[in-house]
Amino acid sequence: MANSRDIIAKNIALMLKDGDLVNLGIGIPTLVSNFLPEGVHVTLHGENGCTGLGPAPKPEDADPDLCNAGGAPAALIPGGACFDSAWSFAIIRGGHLDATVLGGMEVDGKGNLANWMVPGKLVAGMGGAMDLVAGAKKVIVAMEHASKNGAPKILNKCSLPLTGVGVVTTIVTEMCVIDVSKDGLVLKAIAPGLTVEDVQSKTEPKLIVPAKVATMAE
Amino acid sequence: MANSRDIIAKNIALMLKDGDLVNLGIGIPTLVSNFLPEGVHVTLHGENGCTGLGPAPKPEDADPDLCNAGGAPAALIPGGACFDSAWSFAIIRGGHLDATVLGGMEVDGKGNLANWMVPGKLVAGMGGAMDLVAGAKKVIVAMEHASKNGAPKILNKCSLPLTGVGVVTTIVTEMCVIDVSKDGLVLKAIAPGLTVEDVQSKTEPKLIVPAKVATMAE
Amino acid sequence: MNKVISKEAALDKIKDGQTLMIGGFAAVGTPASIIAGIVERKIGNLTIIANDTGFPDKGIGLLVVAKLVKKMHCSHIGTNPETIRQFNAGELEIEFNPQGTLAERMRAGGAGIAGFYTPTGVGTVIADGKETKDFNGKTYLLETALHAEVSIVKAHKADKFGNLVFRRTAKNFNPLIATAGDIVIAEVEEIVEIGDIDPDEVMLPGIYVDYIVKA
Amino acid sequence: MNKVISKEAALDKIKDGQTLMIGGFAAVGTPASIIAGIVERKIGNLTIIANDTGFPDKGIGLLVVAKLVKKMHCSHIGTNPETIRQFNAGELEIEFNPQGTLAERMRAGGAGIAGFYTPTGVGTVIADGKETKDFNGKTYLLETALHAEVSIVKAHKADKFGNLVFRRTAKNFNPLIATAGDIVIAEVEEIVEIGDIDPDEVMLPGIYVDYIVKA
Repeated sequence: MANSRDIIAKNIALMLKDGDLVNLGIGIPTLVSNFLPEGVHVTLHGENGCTGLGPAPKPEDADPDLCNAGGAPAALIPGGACFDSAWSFAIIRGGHLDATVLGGMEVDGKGNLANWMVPGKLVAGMGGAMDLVAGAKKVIVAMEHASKNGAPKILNKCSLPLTGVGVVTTIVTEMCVIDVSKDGLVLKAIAPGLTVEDVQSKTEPKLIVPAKVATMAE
Repeated sequence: MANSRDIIAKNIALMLKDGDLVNLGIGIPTLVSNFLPEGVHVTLHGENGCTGLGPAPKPEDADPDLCNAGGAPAALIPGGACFDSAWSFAIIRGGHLDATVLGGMEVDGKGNLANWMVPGKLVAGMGGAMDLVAGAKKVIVAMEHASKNGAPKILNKCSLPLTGVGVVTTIVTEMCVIDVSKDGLVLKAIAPGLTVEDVQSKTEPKLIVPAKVATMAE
Repeated sequence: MNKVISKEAALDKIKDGQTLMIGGFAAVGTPASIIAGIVERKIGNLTIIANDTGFPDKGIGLLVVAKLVKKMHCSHIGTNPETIRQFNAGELEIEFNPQGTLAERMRAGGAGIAGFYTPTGVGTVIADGKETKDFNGKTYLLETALHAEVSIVKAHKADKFGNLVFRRTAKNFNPLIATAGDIVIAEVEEIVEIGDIDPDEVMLPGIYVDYIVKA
Repeated sequence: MNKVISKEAALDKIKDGQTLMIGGFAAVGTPASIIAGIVERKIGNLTIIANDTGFPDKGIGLLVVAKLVKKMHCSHIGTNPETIRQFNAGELEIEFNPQGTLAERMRAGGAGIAGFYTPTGVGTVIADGKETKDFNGKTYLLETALHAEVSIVKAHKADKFGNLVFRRTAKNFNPLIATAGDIVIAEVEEIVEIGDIDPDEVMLPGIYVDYIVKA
């Protein structure tokens, strides 16, 4: 059986459409490009200034002038383009990204996202995350459903400083796929073998459960 | 003796410094580049998107993709550069132009300029003029001192719709050179053979006349 | 991915009554084939956002002469006597914008910037009805973003993904309007394969371009 | 015109206590020679405006490790544990900016735009103390322009007039900061004669650049 990270990435990959422009964050989001169905070509955007990111180069092929948004050596596919940071964020802020996929520490029932700061602890800075969630047409949060100690990460109200207010479109965990609607969180799909109750028990807000809930891809 | 237009252009040319970035408007301002002293190299900016404008090309050398801000065929000197219109006006608005030289219909004692519209008559539009006067470090107005019927064009208060408020640095006519100060208009130089009274008689606001008034170049 | 379509297919995207952004400065860098097609098809009642109206026989001026334009947002009409005539006769509505403000409003529209403060036009008729705000003792004018339903761009070269290369001052407003239209059509002189344009040579990323038409 | 000077002459332009903008993203496109020179000369008490602080042994991180930085305006420090340590210990002041907001504030500084309305950061701590305004029913945050006393740019190639060409993602913040500094120093890998760079190849017009240094 595939691991949680791959399951999350695969189910997100299935949401993308041929021709989409997508920004993938560090971690689980990066894995999404491994699971794109045949015939679905997405263009990957690097917020440090490029479109057309491809698979990472071999160390000996690395170009010192080309990195991804994580600072790692990167490569461009044919048709790639480079531009300055103002232009890169004009793409993001201007609504030209079909989707951004990023990690989450907390998401709540209003679609608020916290993923950039734990006061007194992790102070890496928000980088491009606030722009991405404010600008992308779809904001897909890829994260494990609960924290290591089992506490819900999908909450009634985020407790950490927010990255964006009401920005999340979809949450994908190893347990389920949730869409954020104006009425609350709608359970769209659950992992094979799990029940709605399994998911609800690890989720703080009461989920809206439609008549038909799909089964996640394995 | 040189004609009025050449005298105006020559005296403006003498105000420019080696290395200056300058935008020259249509008409008399265009002539300024003919009178630059030896050793004074200025870079000419075309607001439609270039730096390094050179002398106009021969008709057979004209490039259909290259025009000046008047829409006429243009050429670039070595070291020229092209850019989009937002970038071009970022140069202007951002204070990177050392000087803009443009024509005037009316200038007043507060440094207000009117040169884009005569209500009910000339409605060509302001083009880049409002940006140029708002952004350039020096705004030099090149114009004949009085209108064709002898009426002053340097007024107590402009009557036409303004291009900019308090923007004019210097006025150069065939009669004199005037600097705009916070106290009013200061007579810096007069044409050979003219008296201060000659100039004042064709100028509505009372000129501030320093102890030493220079003689304009012929 | 191949975004190349015929001129006729591109014209099908442009409808009566739409708001169009069109590139060009004094007819340099203007999509001449598409404009000719609009005239031929008499697609009218248009609102055009562009720097100028070119000349009566060249550039955007052809649309004005054919009376297809209801309203212009532009900075200058001095090169086209027919535009001046229609404006003075009340046949054509015009909103004049300082050229740099117009360019910045287009860029803002494409960049998700709702408004910006510019020193241009403070104290002039351009400021009428607009908010002002002081920053460090200087007054600035609030200007807002512009968008279009269709942006029609002229470029020198495109690959089939839509990465564009412009030449000289034919660049002008083209890269800006390409970011601010719901649909973006690029008319280009030369079409090359994907990969034939180096990533550093690209002046407008192909992600903005929906359709490519050979000029 | 020849703007090429020695590294030492360029370092003479940078003074203790100044506000510097420095290009680069995770040390890609960062002016390494000038940074090494600042460390060597111990030019300190600096306010740095840049995307990030690179790594402890690479990029802007070297200035942090050498304790030459008083305040950072940046978007991210996660790649440099020493920056995090100094920040947590109260030795280094940091103003975090969303990356796109930072880039746009630099551009605004160079473009004469005093402020702009962005959707980024609305409702977050970034909005604390800042004005908001609604446009078409959506709330935007007012962000203001940034300037520097000295901007230090890294480019691939320059002609002696200062026209610059960048490579790949080493472009990043470099063209932006070059517009927003009172003095602009460009560190470049290759210096060519005026005329050797085609006007359409230029990515930053030389009019912005005051001094050129060979990397």
